[in-house]
Amino acid sequence: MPTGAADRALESLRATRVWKSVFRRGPALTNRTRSLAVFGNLFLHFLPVKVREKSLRVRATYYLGSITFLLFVVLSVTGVLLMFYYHPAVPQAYRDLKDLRFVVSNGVFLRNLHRLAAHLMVVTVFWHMFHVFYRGGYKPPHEFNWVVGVVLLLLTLFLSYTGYLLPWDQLAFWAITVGTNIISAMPVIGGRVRYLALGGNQVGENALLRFYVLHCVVLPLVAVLLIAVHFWRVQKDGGLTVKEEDGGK
Amino acid sequence: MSRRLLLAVFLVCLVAAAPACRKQPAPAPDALVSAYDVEPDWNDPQKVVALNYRQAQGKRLFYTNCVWCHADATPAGPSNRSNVTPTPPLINDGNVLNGESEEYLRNVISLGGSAVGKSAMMPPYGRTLRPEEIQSLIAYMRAIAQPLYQQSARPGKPYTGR
Amino acid sequence: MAENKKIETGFSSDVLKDPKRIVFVTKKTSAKVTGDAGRQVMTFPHLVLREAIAFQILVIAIVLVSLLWDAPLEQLANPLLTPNPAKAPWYFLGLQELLHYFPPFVAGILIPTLVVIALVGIPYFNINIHGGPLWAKRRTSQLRMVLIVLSLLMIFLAIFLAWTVFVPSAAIAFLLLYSYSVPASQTGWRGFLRSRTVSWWVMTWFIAVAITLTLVGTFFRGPGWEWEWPWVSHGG
Amino acid sequence: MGKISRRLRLAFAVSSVIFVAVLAISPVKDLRREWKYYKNGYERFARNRPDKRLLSDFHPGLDQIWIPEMNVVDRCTTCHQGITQPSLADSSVPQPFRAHPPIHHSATDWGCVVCHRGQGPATEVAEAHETTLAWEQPLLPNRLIQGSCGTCHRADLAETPKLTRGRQLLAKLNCVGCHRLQDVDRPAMLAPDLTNIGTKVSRAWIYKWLKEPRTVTDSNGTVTVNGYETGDEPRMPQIHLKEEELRALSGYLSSLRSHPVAPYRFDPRAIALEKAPDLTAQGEVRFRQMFCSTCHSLAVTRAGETKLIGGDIGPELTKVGSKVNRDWLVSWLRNPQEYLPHSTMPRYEWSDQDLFKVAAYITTKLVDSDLLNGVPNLGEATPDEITSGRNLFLAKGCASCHIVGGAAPQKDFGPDLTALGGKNVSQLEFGQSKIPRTLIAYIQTKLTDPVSVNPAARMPQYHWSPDDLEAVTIALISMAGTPSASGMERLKIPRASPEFHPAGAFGEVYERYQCSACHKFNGYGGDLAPDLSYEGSRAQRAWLVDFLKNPQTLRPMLVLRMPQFNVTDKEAAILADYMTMTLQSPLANTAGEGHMRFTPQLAAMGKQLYEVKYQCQACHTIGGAGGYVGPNLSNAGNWLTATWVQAWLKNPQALVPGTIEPRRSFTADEIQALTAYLMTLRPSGKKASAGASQGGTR
Repeated sequence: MPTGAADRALESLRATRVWKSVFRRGPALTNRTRSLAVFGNLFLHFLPVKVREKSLRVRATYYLGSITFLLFVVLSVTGVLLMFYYHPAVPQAYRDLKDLRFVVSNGVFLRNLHRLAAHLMVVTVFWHMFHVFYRGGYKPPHEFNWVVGVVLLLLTLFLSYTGYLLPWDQLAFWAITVGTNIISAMPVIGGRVRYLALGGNQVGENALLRFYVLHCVVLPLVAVLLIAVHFWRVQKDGGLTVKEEDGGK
Repeated sequence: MSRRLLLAVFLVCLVAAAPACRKQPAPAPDALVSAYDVEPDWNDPQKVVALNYRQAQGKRLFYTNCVWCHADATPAGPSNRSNVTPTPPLINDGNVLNGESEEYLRNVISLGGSAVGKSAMMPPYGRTLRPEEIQSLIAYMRAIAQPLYQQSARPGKPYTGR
Repeated sequence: MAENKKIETGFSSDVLKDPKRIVFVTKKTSAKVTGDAGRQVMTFPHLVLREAIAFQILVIAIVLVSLLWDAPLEQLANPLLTPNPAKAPWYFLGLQELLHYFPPFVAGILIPTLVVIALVGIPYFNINIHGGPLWAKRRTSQLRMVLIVLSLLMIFLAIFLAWTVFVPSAAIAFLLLYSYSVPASQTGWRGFLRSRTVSWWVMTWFIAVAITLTLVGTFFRGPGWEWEWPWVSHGG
Repeated sequence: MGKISRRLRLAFAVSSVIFVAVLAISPVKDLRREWKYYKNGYERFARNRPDKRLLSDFHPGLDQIWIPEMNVVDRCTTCHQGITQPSLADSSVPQPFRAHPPIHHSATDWGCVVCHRGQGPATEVAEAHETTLAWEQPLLPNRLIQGSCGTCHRADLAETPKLTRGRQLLAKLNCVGCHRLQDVDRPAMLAPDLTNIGTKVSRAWIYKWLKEPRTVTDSNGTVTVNGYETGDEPRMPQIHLKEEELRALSGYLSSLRSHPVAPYRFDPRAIALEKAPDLTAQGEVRFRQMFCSTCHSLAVTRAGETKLIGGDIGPELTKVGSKVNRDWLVSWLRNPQEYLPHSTMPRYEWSDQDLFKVAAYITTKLVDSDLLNGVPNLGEATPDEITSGRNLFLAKGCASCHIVGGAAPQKDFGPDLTALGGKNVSQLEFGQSKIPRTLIAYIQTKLTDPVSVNPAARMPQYHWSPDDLEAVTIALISMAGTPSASGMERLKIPRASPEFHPAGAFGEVYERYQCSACHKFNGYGGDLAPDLSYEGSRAQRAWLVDFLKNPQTLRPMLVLRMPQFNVTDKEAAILADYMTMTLQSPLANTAGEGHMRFTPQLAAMGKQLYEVKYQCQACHTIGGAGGYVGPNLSNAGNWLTATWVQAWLKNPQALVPGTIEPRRSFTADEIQALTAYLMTLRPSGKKASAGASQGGTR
C-alpha cells in the first residue's frame, strides 16, 4: 500500500486547526483513542466500543442488520432527492414520474435505486429476522429487541406499501386497492379502518396524500427512532449472540 | 497484484458502462407504411404510388377541379378531355410535364393558359386556389408522373448521424 | 417465567430487611451474557471498516442493477380499468394467495395477526430455551404428538383445497418424519435434521409456506387467479 | 488486539475504487441521452444549410410545447426540430428534421400528440412512438391521421375526404342499428318496417332473401347482386342462419299481415289495356320516361358485361316482379307512405293507365323464374315456427334495424363504439387471434373477419375494398370518446344537423314528392341533385314551372335525372312561387331583375369574350358544341336570372361554396357583356319552352 506522500499529506491535514476542531482526538491508534472515536461520535456511539471478534465473521450475521440499515440510508438519500420532483396530486404525480424519466438528469437512475433498495430492504429485513431466529438471537436478554425488530419489520412493510402508491400508475393503484380491500374483511371496524387509511371509500387523491405523508414523514421518523433503539439495545443487551460453532477455522 | 487489481476495476467499469452505449437502430421505413395517402399508378393499376400530405392535398384538389379535362376517366364517368382542342395533357404525362419548371406550372395554373401563351381553355385558378394549394397540385403531378419525375435534390433518408 | 423450577432465588422482596441481592443464574434462566465467547476487538476500526466495505459492495450492486433494470411504470391510474389479475405488492402476494383459498377474514386478518402475535410472543414463551432436539427424548410420544398435529393440519388444508400451502407443508412434514428415522450417529445433513428443535421445524415450515405462496402469487397466477406458467403469455 | 489485516485493507481499497467508479456511470450515461444525439445532429445539419435562421433558432436543451389547459406536454420538437422551419419543407430533408406540411393548425398552439398520438412527454424514440408498458396509444399511421381531425371536427371537412367517406359508410351500412356511434344519429327508419311484410312478399322469397340477401359472396369475397358485380356493400348484411332458423324466421315474418292490401279498382279504360299486345312495352317506356332509374337500378347487359345502371337511393329492381305481389305493388306505387310512413319514395301523380302499364311491366318483365329455385316447399307457418321465429328475430339482432308492430327498435345490440378510437390495447379482447396487438389491427380485423377475433361474434361479415376499410377505420378512430382534458371538450366543433320541413302548401308538395331525398335545402337533404337553397335567385319562375312539369332533358350522358312526377299545374305553381319568393341568396336578390336591359352590342361583345377571350366552351355547351363540365347553357336566357349570372361571374364560390367554376378576374364591363350574351341564349328563339339542362356535374 502506498505510504510516504499520502501519509504525510494526511498528517498535515490532521495538524490543521479545522480538522482538530472537528475531530478532537488524534489518530485512532491506541485503544483509548479508538474508544473515543466510537463514543465521541453521535452516530458511532450507538455501537459498543468493543465487539467480539467472532461476531465480525460474515457467517455470523451476513451483515444483514447492517445492510438493512444501510439500505435505509440509501432510501433516505434517494427518497429526499425524489421528493424534489414529486407532487402528491392527481394526476400531477404521474406526470412527475414521466418527467423524472424523460427530463430530469439521472431521474430514472434515482428512481431505480430507490425502488430496488426498497424491495431489497423488505427482503433483508425478513432474512435478518429469520437468521436471528435460527441463531436464537431472540433469547433473553434480547426479548425486547426482538419485539422492536418485529415492529421494524412491520414498519418496513408499511413504508414499502405506502411508497407503492406514489407513482399513481395502474400498478400502484390496483396494488393498493387490492391491499386495502383486505382491511375491510376486519369484523365490525373493517370498513371504517379502510376509510381512515384511504381518506375515502376509494383510492383517490386523499389516499395519495395520506400515503405520501406516511411514507415521507411519519413512518421514516418512527423507523429512525426504532432503529436507534434497536442498535442501542444490541449494545445494552450484551452484544450479538455468539454461538460456539462460529469459531470456524 | 495491484496491476491485476486495476485491470479488474477497469473491466468491471467497462461492463457497467456497456448499457450506456446502446445503439438506436433505425429500420428503413416503407414508403407505403409512412404514406399519408396512396394513388394507383395510372398506367399500371397494380402499382401504387405513395403520397405525402402535400401530394395528397394535391390529389384531392385535382379530383375536384382538374380531373374533368386532365384525365380520361372522372368520378362522374366520362371525361371532357376529348371535347377540348387542343387536347389537354394528362396530368401524369411526364413526357410533357416533367420538362416544365415549377414556376411555369405555377403560372399556368394560377394565371391560366393564355398568360403563358397556351390555350385560353385552361382557366386561371389564382383566385380560386391558394398558392399552397397550387403548390400541392404540382407536388401531386410530380409524384404520379410517368415516366418518373427526377428530383433535382437527393431523396430524403432517415437521419443516421454524420 | 420459570414457574416450575425448584430453585430458591435469593431475591428478597423486602429490601429493607435484607439488603443482599443474590441471583442464582441457572442455565435455564441465563441471560446468556457470557463473559468469554472469544476475543474482543475494538469497534473502530474493525467493525466500522467492515461495515464500510459492506456498504460499498451493497451500493455497487444496487447501482449496477439499477443501470440495467428500469423500475416499471405503467399507465396512469384508471379506476375504471381493472387489470386482470390485480396484484398487491409482491410481499403481500402470499396473503393474496391465501385469500384464494380461505375466507377474507381468515386469510386477510386472522392469519397475519396471528403471525405477528406469534413473532412478538416468541421470546416470551420459552421457545427453544433448552435448545434440545425434537427427537432427543420421549421419541414415541413425541412422534404421536407430531403425527396428530401433522394430520390435523393436512386435513385442514385438504378441506380448503389449499394445495399451494399443502405442497410445501407436506414437504416439510416428510423431512420431519424422515428425520425421526435417522440414526443418532448420522452426521452431515441427516444428522443436522435429526438434531433440529421443534421451533426450528415450525419456523422452517412457516418460511417454506411463505416463500412458496409468494412465488406462486408472483409468477404463477394469471387472469382470474388461475394457474399460469410464467413463460406462457396469455392472450390480450 | 487491533491490527487490520492486509486482506481487509485491500478489499476496502478495491471496493472504494469501484464504488466511486460505479457512481460515476449514471452521470456519464446522462450525457449521452438519446435526444442529445438528435440535438447535436441537428446542429451539425443546420450548420450546412443556407438558411441562417436554423442556427439562430437552435437551442441545446429540451424543447417542449406546453399547453396546460389542453393537457399537452409535447417534447416531440426536441428531436423534430425543423417542424416550423419553412426552409426544411423539402422531402430531401432527412427525418426527423423535416418541416411539418402546412395545415390550418400550428404545432405551437396545439401540440403534436393531439393529432398524431404517441407519448408527448417522452424523449426517447421508442417511448414516444410505440406502444409500451406506460403508453398504449402508439403513433397513428399517417394514412389514418384524418381520424384525429374527426375527433374535434364533427362536421365534414373538405380536407378529410377519407374521414367523410368513412362516416358515410357507417351511416349507409346501418352500423348505427346495432352500435352506438358518436354523432351518427338513428334515422327515423333504418330498414323497412316489417309489420305487414306478409302482405308484400311470399314466405319462399323471405327464405331466399334471408339465406342470400340480394347478394352472393363468392370465395374471393366478390359481392354480386343477383349475379351482377357491385363494389358497394348492401345495407342488408348476410347473416349466417341454419336451415331451421331460416324456416322459423321466414315463417314468422310471412305471418305478419295485420293490414291486408285491398286490390285497387282500376278505371275500366285501364283494364281494357290488358289486351294490348304491347302493354309491357308501353309500361317500360313509361318506366323510363319517369326516370325511375334515378333512384332504382336495373341490371343491364351490354356487350356481354352485366352492370347495374341507375341510382341507389331505392332498392335495385331487376327481379322485383318475382318478389312482390301485384296488389301490393299497385298500392305501394299509389302511396308508398301508407305502407312505410318514412319511405323517401315520392307519391307520384299517376293516371290509371300509366299505373296499370308500369305495374304490368314490373310484374311481367322484371322477374326471374329461377329466383326461388333452391327454396324448399315451405307451406304455411306452424305456430311453433312463428314462436321460434319471433325469438330469433330478437336474438339475431333483426329488431335493431327492422320494426314490427310499432315496437321501438332494439337498442345496443352490438357494443358501444363511441369511445373505440381512444381505447387502450389492454381494453380490447383479442381472444386467440394471432393479429398484432394494436388498436388498428383490432378494428380492421373486427371489420373484415369478426369471427377470427371472437368466435361467438354476432356481427355479420362485410367485404371491404382497401380504401373503404381505411375510411371506416378512420371514422371509428375519430370516435375517441371523452378527451383527456376538459379544455379539449370545448374545442369540439359539433356537426350541424339542419332540418328543413317547410309548412303550408309548399310543405305538402315538398313532402309528397320527397324533394329532400335528392336536393339540399339550406344544408338539409340529399346529395344527388343540385342544391336548391338559392334556386329562386338562380332560375326564372317560368322555367321552373316548365321544368317541374316536364323535367326531361336532352342530355344523354347523365343517367340520373329528375323523375317525372306528373305534377299538377297547381303544384308546379306552388313550388315555383315558393322558390322564387323564399329560396333567395342574399348576394343575388332578384328583386331588381325586371329592370335589367341589355343592348345587342353588349351581347355581341359578350359572345366575343365567351368564345375567344375566355373560351368558356371548354366546359360549357351551347347548342351541342362545347364541354360537359359545366351546365349546358343553350337555354340560359330562359333558365337563369341575370342577377344570378352577374353575381356568379363575380365570385362563384361566394354563391355556392366549393363549386368548381374558377373565380376569374372579369372587369365589371366584361361581366355585363357576358351576362348580356348569356341572356340571349334560347334554343332557336323559343321562349320558356321545353326546359334545357339545368343539372351540372357537381
